[in-house]
Amino acid sequence: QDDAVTLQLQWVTQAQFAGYYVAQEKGYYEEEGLDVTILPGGPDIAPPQVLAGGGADAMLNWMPSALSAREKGLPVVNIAQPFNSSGLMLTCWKDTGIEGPQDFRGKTIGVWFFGNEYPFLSWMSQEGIPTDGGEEGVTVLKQGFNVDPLLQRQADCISTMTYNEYGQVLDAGVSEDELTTFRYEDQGVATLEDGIWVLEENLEDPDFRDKMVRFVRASMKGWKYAEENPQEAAEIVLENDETGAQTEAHQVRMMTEIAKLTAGSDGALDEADYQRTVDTLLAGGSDPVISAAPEGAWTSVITDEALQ
Amino acid sequence: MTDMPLSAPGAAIGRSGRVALAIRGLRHQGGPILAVVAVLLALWYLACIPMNAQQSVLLAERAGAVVTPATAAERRDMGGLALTFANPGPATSSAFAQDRPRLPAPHQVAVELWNTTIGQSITSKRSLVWHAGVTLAPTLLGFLIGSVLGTLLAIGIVHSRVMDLSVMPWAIASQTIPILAIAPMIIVVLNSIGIQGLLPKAIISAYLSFFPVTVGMVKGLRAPAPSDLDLMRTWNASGLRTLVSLRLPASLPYLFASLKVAVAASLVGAIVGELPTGATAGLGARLLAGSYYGQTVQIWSALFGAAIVAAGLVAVIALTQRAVLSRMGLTR
Amino acid sequence: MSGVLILGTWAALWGLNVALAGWSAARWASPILFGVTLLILWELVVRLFAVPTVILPAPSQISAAIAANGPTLWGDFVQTVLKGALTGWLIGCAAGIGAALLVARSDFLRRGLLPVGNFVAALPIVGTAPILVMWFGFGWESKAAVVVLMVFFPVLVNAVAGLADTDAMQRDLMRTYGATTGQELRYLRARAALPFVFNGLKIATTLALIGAIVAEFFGSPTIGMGFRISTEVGRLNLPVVWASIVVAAVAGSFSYGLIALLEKRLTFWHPSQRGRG
Amino acid sequence: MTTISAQSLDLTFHTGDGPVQALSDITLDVAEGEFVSFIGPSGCGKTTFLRCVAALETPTGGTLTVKGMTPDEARKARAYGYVFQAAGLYPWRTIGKNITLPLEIMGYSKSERQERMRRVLKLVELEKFANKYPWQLSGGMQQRASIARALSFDAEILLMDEPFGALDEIVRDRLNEELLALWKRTNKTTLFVTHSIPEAVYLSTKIVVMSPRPGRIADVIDSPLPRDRPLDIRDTPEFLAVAHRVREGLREGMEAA
Amino acid sequence: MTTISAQSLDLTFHTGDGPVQALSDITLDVAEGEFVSFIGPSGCGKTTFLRCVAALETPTGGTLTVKGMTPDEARKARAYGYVFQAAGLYPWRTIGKNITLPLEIMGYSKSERQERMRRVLKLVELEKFANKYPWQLSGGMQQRASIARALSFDAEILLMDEPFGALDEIVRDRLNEELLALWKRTNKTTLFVTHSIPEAVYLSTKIVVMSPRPGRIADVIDSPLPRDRPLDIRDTPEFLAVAHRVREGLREGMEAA
Ligand SMILES: Nc1ncnc2c1ncn2[C@@H]1O[C@H](COP(=O)(O)OP(=O)(O)OP(=O)(O)O)[C@@H](O)[C@H]1O
Ligand SMILES: Nc1ncnc2c1ncn2[C@@H]1O[C@H](COP(=O)(O)OP(=O)(O)OP(=O)(O)O)[C@@H](O)[C@H]1O
Ligand SMILES: Cc1ncc(C[n+]2csc(CCO)c2C)c(N)n1
Ligand SMILES: [Mg+2]
Ligand SMILES: [Mg+2]
Repeated sequence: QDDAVTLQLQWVTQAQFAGYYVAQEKGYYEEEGLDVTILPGGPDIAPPQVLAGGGADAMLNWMPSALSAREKGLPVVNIAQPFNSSGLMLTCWKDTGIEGPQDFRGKTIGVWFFGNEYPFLSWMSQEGIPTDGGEEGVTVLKQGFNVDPLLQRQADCISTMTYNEYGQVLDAGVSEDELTTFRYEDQGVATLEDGIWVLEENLEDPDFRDKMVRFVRASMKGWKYAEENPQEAAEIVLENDETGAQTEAHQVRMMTEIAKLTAGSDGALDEADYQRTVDTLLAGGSDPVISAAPEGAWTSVITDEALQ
Repeated sequence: MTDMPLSAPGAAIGRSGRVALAIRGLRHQGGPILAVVAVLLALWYLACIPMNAQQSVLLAERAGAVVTPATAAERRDMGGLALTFANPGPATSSAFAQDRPRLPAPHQVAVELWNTTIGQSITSKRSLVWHAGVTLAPTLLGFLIGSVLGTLLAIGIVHSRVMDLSVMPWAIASQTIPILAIAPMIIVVLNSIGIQGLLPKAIISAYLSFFPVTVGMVKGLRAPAPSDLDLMRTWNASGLRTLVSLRLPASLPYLFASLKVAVAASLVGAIVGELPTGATAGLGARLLAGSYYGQTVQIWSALFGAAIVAAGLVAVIALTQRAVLSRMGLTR
Repeated sequence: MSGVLILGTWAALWGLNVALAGWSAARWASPILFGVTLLILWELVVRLFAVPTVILPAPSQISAAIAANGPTLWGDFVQTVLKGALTGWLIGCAAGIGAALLVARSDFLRRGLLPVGNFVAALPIVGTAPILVMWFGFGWESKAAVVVLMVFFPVLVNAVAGLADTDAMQRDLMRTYGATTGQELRYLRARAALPFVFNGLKIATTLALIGAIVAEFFGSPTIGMGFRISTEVGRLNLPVVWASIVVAAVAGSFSYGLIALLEKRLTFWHPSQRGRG
Repeated sequence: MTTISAQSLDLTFHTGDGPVQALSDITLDVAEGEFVSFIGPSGCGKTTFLRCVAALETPTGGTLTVKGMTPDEARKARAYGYVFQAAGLYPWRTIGKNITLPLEIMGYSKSERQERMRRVLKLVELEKFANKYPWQLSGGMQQRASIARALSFDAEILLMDEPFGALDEIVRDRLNEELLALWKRTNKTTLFVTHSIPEAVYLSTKIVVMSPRPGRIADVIDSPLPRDRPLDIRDTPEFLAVAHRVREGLREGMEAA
Repeated sequence: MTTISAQSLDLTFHTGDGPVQALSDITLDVAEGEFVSFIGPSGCGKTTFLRCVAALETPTGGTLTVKGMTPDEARKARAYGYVFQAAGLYPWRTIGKNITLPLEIMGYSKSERQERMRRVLKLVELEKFANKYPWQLSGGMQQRASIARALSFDAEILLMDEPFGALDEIVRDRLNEELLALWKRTNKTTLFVTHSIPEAVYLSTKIVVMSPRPGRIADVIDSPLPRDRPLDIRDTPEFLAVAHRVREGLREGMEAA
């Protein structure tokens, strides 16, 4: 019987994915009889594409991106949601005078694209702010991989994750009171992040379902362990980072912040969170991410069984 | 060492003669390089001051110094040079020691290079040498595939009018496709047929390196003078013969110029290929990680590491060129 | 079965092409026919093997995307090709040729500058692009800078090889005229170098496009071919991605063709050009 | 037996600057074993005619057959040994290697190649230069090497385009004698371009005098001299008479043009 | 007045295959306005000597001065017009443009360039070929173009390396006459390499006979012929006597080697 599972991450090896690495290192997958391969992501990797190409059995993805892929004809289904709140935020220089979303008009804002622009676009269209520049709208920059645009003052605000880029801004010597931050959570436009997604057709196969049940169970065990042991989890992540570029301090802090996003989630998707995400996306007026409420985009069969 | 066989006296002279020659060559070459490098370093240090002025002044402000203009928002629209003149003290004092400089000072890069090469065991993930090794494998394989393929294509194009007319335009078109855009697709497609690891990266690197070779070799293979070709015709030499005995030797200057470009392109290809394979290790991964965390010094040292590898590869080709051409009596 | 169909189509069309080669219009008909062959095969492969669109869209889908996104693609083209690539190409080629001339004029510079130049120019784009975006901003200027760095080396290497490729008698002749270094350069070396320089320029055209597009991956405004490609890949809008790639390929082939035409006019005397229609 | 037969051959080059007629109405038969010299002012089409015979140029009119075949078929049968007007040695091969190249192409064995190479180098007095590169030789030495190369294999037809132009009188006399001996021994059909009237008369059984623009045949002289020709035959009245006729032919051709 | 003075000149080439001594102990004085011919077997160092004078080769021993300067200074003063053994035309320039090239380098005005180009092309009978490219010309025509190029500007010293080797007797005679007339008119010091004894005797005020391996001077003959030399001077006893002495010198040199 085939017990191999390949998981495609959506970014490079870091504490954002600690649960999976911990499950791997602590032998939780092995206990479930699984042979798991974790594929790191990167700026150039679209996890849905890898999934479609058969390069992975499961992927991690932000829900807006996955739902949009679903509408594009790639039937992906959420089988588990270890993150129950969003870490996405905008970080602005206080001295630009930005105090609320309406102050974004006429400003330059860095946004991640590659399928990660949807939350921002929905938010702006809910605020009624055009995103094509000019006095009344915001000028959008496709943000690279780091916080330089803010530090170099090429942008007034940039996208940051609570657990990563925000810390980098602080590390660069900026104090918190020089900054204004807008968490998507606080603005009521939060969308779900880092869910586990698989191809719909695979779910029809009972063997595959069984494999995923074991996978989710083990992964959640990993997550809970990581939440409780941030120091050790960070070390495990570091061991798995082949670039040798990460620092321990950074990963420990990231783990601590990540733990806040996974806290309280047992892996099962909360339907209310799902609905809020869909509503936010549908509210996106002129530039809709999805045009209609998706059907069958998530299932609880895996988590139901895994959590028994 | 003691029971080393006695070598003929002539051989010994030959060897020391060669060493002497090499040393002379170095001295010959060394002076100008050192002079140029010295000038560049001086310019580099100078450039650090205005380049890093924003940050220097900001740091001074945070440390409590009085700076002009007083707010970062006002300073933002000023050029680095203007800011340097407005705040000469802060700008110069901390230009060369920042954590995230826009332009790191040469010694910062050197120190980082030292720490990540000599300062690490080469099997460590923090060793640049290890990463260079990871990148070198697909580079060399890709270069091999690329130059063989490029040469074969050129041979086909020179010998077949159909290929000349139909393949060349599409070879050109293939190069205008941004590799970074299709690299992930190549990886995904290869992955789905079970090919992973070295080969996908080597293919990307071959994709970038075959073209300079094709372009150069098409020209080179057509370079023999008409009279030289006529001679072959009077002997009724076969196409293959003419290729081996005339076209290939005559194309060597073009070949080597192309190979130098191609090997550099191969390295770039291998580095690019690392990104869509998860950028787990290699110089590309280092570069990416550096830029992801805004570690300018780390980027620069990885960049220099890559350039050193490229320069080394180009130098190997230049040496081969010299050896081959002098063996063929073509150095005058 | 489908494999046979594909191979059969290939063989038939290639045969037609071979038959055409003798024909006078083959110069333009042949590449088109070859291209059509590729497209038909591509469409066949995608349809017969039901390749998912998110992996590889069919040519028919791509052309539909081109038709539907005309203004967007044109805007991207202006931003990336006309502003980024062209500016960078001009500056980079001028710098490469200029450096080669300097190097050819002075032995000191040749020995000092060439290795350093080679070194600097061998910096991989993946590393330079983020730095240049940091220095020159998110606009096309940083893309032009990336292109400059990318095209410099091939042009330099080829120009230096070309400037050295004169035969002994041609040089001796200049010496007997007591020609200055500058005159020797102008009347002999520069001319003899052209076939090589054109090699460099040809490679530079394709590199310029790649450079300008790829640099946009590392930060850009919300316009440009690289921006489009990376964004739409993320959105799994593969037909639009390929539409952009098609624009890039057409633009690249066109500029390459222009250079080749110029080459033919300026190096008609070189054996590789002589006697070819 | 006719080896080479040209019937009203025409050849016009098309240049950017208008057409240039290089050969016009050339009719000529060369029998097997003949030694034919071509003489005529610079630019009259001698080289062009030889190139047509060797299938390096395609006539624009008339017919040309070589041993009953088209020139191209004859070329494929490796009928030709050609000495070009310029030495045309490959700069990346030593003199010795340049000479063994056609032998290699024609599939001679290694030892045979070496032996032939030594022999022909000796013939042109370049034994000591087998390992030198072409550019290390003087102009005349290069030309001799290229003659050696054409003589190294057994072509049925020898085409020689001013082979001795760059040689001094003494070496030239010697090579003339050698060539004559070789020709008598092997009976190769030889087409030979020269600017020297005595040389043409001394060597040939037939002398073709050409006149320029467009290249035409002004006179064809069948030599009355015997096949055995010591060098001092050049002082005999028969010899001088032939030489005189050639000179006259040349002069007339020039004036007509 | 001595224009060129060589004192025990030596030149050894170092080849991968061991040293080759090309010139050995050459001592020679050439007065201003002299016409000196060099004659000697192929490979004896004639070209090498001319190259030394033109500062294209550096002697490994002895001294060489040109108009009291080093050869290199003289070269920079544009003292030389050099016709190489091979034509050496630039393929990217038409014949006309090849000829105006040295004029352009030396800063002649445009109209002057055109006028001189026409004049020298006429001299070598290539008026009609000004707009052709080198590869569109026959070997002899290329050689004539290169002669025209060297004559187009007013070099004080003419160096000619077998300029007439590829030309037929008639053109050659005419060019000999022209060259002699030019020399008389301009009184240019001329060094001239040839393989033709009559040519050497006809043209020169001084004939240098060289012998090979290593290149030495076998004989230096000061011509007793007057400066005015109609073509038929070649049948006078004085002429034949000089020619005989040259031939003897050559033969002895060859035997000694
Ligand atoms: N670059 C070189 N390297 C090595 N040897 C050379 C070089 N040039 C000439 N030689 C040698 O020097 C000798 C003299 O050559 P040179 O060209 O001066 O002869 P030459 O008298 O002009 O002969 P020819 O009449 O055949 O032109 C020859 O033996 C030749 O092999
Ligand atoms: N490739 C070419 N293109 C155009 N014209 C040419 C070409 N080759 C030769 N010609 C012309 O053809 C004519 C005959 O040339 P050819 O080389 O046969 O003369 P030749 O008798 O060998 O002269 P020479 O004694 O000077 O070598 C010349 O007028 C020449 O300009
Ligand atoms: C090109 C590119 N840009 C942004 C993201 C979004 N993203 C998903 S996870 C993550 C890590 C944050 O520390 C980020 C930035 C992406 N996947 N690819
Ligand atoms: Mg000829
Ligand atoms: Mg010579």
